[in-house]
Amino acid sequence: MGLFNYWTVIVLMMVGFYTVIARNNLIKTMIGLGIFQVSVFMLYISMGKIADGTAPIRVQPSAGHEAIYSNPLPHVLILTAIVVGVATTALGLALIIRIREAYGSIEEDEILEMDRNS
Amino acid sequence: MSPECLIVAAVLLPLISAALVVACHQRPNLRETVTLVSGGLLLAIVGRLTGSVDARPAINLVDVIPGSIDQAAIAIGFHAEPLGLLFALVASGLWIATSVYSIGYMRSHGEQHQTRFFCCFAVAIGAVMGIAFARNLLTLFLFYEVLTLSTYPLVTHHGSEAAKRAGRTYLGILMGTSIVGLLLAILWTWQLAGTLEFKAGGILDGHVDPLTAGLLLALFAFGTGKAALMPLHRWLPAAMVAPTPVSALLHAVAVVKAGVFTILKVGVYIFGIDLLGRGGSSVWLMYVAAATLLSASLVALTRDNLKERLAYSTISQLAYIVLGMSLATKSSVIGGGMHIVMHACGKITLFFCAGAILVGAHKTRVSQLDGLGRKMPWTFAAFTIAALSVIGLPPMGGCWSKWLLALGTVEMGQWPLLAVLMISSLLNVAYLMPIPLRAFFREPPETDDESPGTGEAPLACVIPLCLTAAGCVVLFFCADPIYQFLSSITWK
Amino acid sequence: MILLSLLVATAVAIILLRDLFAAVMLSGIFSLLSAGLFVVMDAVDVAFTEAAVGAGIATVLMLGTLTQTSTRERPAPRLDWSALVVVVLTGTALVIGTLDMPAYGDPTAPIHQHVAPAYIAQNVGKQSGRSETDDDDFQGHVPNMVTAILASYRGYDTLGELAVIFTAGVGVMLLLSGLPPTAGDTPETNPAESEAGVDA
Amino acid sequence: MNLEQLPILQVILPLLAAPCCLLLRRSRLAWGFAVLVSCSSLLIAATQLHIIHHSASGSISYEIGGWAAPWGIEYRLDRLGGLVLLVLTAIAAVTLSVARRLLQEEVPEERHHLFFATFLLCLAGLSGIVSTGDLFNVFVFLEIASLSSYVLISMGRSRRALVAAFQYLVMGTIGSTFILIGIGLAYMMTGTLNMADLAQRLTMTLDSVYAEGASIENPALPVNQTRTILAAFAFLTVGLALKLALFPLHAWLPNAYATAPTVVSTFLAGTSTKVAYYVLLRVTFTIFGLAFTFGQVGLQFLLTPLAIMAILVASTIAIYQGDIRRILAYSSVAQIGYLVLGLSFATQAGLTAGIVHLFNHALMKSGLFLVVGCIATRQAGLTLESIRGLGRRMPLTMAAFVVGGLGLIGVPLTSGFISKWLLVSAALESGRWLVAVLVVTGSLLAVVYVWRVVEAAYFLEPDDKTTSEPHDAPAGLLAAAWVLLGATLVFGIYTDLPVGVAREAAASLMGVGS
Repeated sequence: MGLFNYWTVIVLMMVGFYTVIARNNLIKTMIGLGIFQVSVFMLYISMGKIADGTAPIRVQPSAGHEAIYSNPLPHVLILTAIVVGVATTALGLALIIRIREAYGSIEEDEILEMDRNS
Repeated sequence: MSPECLIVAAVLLPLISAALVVACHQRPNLRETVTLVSGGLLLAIVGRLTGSVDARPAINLVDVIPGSIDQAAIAIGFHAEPLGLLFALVASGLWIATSVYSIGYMRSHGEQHQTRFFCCFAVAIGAVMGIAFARNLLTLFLFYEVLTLSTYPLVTHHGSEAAKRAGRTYLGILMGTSIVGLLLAILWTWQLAGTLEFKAGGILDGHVDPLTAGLLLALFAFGTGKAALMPLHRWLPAAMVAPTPVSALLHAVAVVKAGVFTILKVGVYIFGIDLLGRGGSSVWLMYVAAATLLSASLVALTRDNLKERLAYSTISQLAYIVLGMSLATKSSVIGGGMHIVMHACGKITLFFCAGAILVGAHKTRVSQLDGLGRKMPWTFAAFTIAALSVIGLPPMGGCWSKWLLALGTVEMGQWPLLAVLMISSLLNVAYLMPIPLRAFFREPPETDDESPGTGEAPLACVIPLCLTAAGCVVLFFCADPIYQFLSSITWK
Repeated sequence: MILLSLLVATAVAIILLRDLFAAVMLSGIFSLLSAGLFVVMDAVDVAFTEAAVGAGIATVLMLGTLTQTSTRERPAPRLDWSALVVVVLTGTALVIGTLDMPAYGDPTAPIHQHVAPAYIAQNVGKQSGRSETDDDDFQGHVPNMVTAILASYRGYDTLGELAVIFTAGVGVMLLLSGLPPTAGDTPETNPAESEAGVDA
Repeated sequence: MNLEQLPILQVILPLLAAPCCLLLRRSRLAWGFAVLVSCSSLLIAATQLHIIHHSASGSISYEIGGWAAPWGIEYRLDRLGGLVLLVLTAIAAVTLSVARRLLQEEVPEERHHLFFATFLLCLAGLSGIVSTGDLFNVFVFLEIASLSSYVLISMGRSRRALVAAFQYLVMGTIGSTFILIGIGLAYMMTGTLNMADLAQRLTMTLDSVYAEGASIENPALPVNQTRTILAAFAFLTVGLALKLALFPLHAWLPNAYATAPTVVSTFLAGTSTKVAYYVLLRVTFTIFGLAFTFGQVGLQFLLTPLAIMAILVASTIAIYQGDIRRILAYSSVAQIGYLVLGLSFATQAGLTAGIVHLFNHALMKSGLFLVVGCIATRQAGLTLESIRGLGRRMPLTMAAFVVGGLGLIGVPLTSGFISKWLLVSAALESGRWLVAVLVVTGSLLAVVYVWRVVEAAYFLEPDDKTTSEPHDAPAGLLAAAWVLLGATLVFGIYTDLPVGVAREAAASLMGVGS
């Protein structure tokens, strides 16, 4: 696989990133943010992978053969990061609901237009 | 009290008096008493200090910028030396005169915000004391800024749109030059010399080459916007929207003199006369000063507004002092120092007269003054004396300082500059003398014969202007003590 | 490989879709696919969490939001050139960064040499021939290394993670605790819509 | 009490206090509790700085849970961290002590306890960022701090606050995701997350970080010369620049500060960007090191122009703002320019100036926003028109503003002067003439934007002469504003604490001395 795996992850990341900065719709922005973050998680997990390794859960040793475990630390970090990501999403969505209440729109340019006029 | 404490007292007293003025804002009479009493006390303190000047008392209050490996710490500190003491003496002496005058002027004019006026005035005087006694450049810079800020409300006193515009020009030029020029020059000096103390003989000698010295001097000279060197002179005519006492004390004495005093002090105690004279790094400044001197005189000729004409005259006279410093000879520097005193006394009288004319006759233009001399004889007599002093004719004080400056140009062999001085004196005659001549010898216009209020201004206005006019004459005879007093600064 | 291609396809579809409902559903699918990818890469715990949290909770939250707002994106999506430039630059930077990376799955990569072996050794101490007594923190009681590390060496991160959830929870409460919206302001919403929001 | 536990207590205390706050429910109770916690935090921070400053090593280290670094998470505080913590907790304590009064106009009382809980979480997050010596832990606490600040900002009175908070959320999340990418790439090439360990492993050669027998093209290449590390550095820097609101990534800041409740602007203006700056210092100096950051990457060639642009452009924009809070917010962007400029000199003097300015500006800007809060208690409008003649209506309040404004300009005897002095002299010392001139020009612009406020308050007559009786802000609020702004005066005269500590901190960052 070489570096191909990383490159695909990067492409995903950039698709997410583009959605975040280019989209006008607030919900779409949040979806983009999600894609962006999940792709970063993939980057982490990819680097923890060892070819022919197994998941880092202890297996009963078979005679003469020692299991190769993938690196557990990235998994630990990403478990934390996933939760952080969802927390951010939840907060963002709550804000969107409030914005919708206050402005009646979830399109960023419309909202900014209203602010300029008021 | 020890001399050290006296210095601190001299700086603090006006500030305390400012606080008291605010505290007494309900009772104008008490408020004015506070101002007058502090004026008297201040003069006494500064007078006492002259006795101990030979010992060069000095005191540091607090370290503001801690030292590092190759640089000394900088403190807020004061010391007393002849040049500063002379400046302080002039400012404190004239503060009393101006206070009396302002009381008369402000009340008869029914001005608003009188408490703010007297308070800011006192703070400004405190700042002047701080500048006069500053022991190092940082302290000087601090009080220089305080002076700018405290005089801003005085300039915009009327609160009109014109006053605010003038205030912006004032603040913009003074603050701008001081931050971009002066502060940078101070920092550079600190980098070069590792200290900012004023020391006899200068601190930069041996640290700079002539080119750097020239650049640094340029930063100092143009950074000190208060010295009103062209092309940074515009704030001074603009500031003439202020009430006349402000123009008199601040823009004939305190603020502008703080500017030239800074330049003198930097020249003498930071660069050292030797360094300036030797390297020729101040030659360009001579020509800038000479150009300012001539062009300001020429502009003054064209101005019909009395205060504006006086303002341009001030610009020209300030250039004399800068010229004295840049010539960097003993007599020229002393002449410059002396001119601070002489010009202060003369110019404040002229402004007092302008204010008295405004209060007494409601006239602001030169062309309106025809025949007014007969109604206001004291005022115009004082005007004549002061004008003669500013022109530099004996038996008025102004002649000595101009004489010393001329001597300096001769010593340096700068013949063109001597010519400039002569021409400028003639121009002085041309723009100052027509005023009393018109007043005394022209017939008054017949239309406003019956107009009310054509007499002398209130006594509180007339007495100070007579006193300062008398001062111009007295200074003619006191020139030698001043010369002796100042002569110690040029030696190490 | 197939998973990766599917992921890219899903992501692109999400950008292009104007129907927010479909986009949200697709993002749920995206999460599920990535969970699958995590399994392939031996990260079963992460896969499990991603499936539950990413595909589950997040999608539910999004749908909840959609019920409060509109389900269609108003203007037709068009290409934003400045954003594209930024994205391409960032992507290029990352690709350049990968050039010196150890290859995917390389067991000799630095990441597997430092710190991590010690973690694994703690859990499988017996096998790597280390003594059971002195340096063995778990003595084999916790078979899942991820769990072991999460709760021990990096337990503090986990506390931080809890704090993050707590923050978000408090934040959502603050934002949506059923109070009239933005007192002192004049929102240009009609009352019906505001009330709908209040019931959230 | 065992002083060794202080580092963890610093973070855990507000973190655990937040749920307690939630349980208290009553506004007054929750507030009292929060004040108590923040004051204890201040005490802890002061004690820690004292210990650090007088310890031989100049730092303290704490292994969380007893798991030794680099396996476990380590807390490591040096003088710089101690100073930042002190500022952070001091501002938190002052802000919280007046928060209840300020909130009365802005947040309904039944939500106060939630607000205080979030506030404490933000404090905990920021303290955690400063204290930790683990890069991933930085990310976690950064998220706690960021999420809570999004919430806090969205509490603003006007609906614009919601939009500002959302924009900040998006920008902030992009920033932290960038940081996460950077951390990941750095981790990939070193295998560690501990900052000290990371710094050490970055200078090792490739063959010593790879396992035996790995096929690498250039075994003698130091790790920090790989493209991966370069990319890691780039992502960390860009992410932090976003959090720091470094020009041109500052767009979120003015909106956020201008619409947030004043308590929040007061707190965040003095702390959040400062903490981001702290992390930037850590990344550039502690982790990647001087030689890498400024020698190999040449970050100064990017940062110096950006910093100068920040100073000049943001100050100019500030001049044209009509709302005091926006003036102050743009001024913050400019001041961040000064901070980064000090860093970009890569000299000890420049770094000292940056750190001192961090300290001074935090006090000044928080104080100024608090003054704005004071004004807001008496009148609704905060535009230049509506504060006309305020100098007479609220003399003490506006006097405080003048003091802070003079500090922003950098007039002598205010602490702002000290930092500008150090900055300009650092520029001159290294021969950066043009930079020095531009910095003083920046002060000139500050004169203009500060003076517009002063002129409006003192020299313009109000349109409707409703009341000219002095009616200052409530005494407690006023006192708090004066505490902060008075401190700028005190530290403008007695500069030993900030400058002394900053010099030592700069020396240790530069790798000189201890």
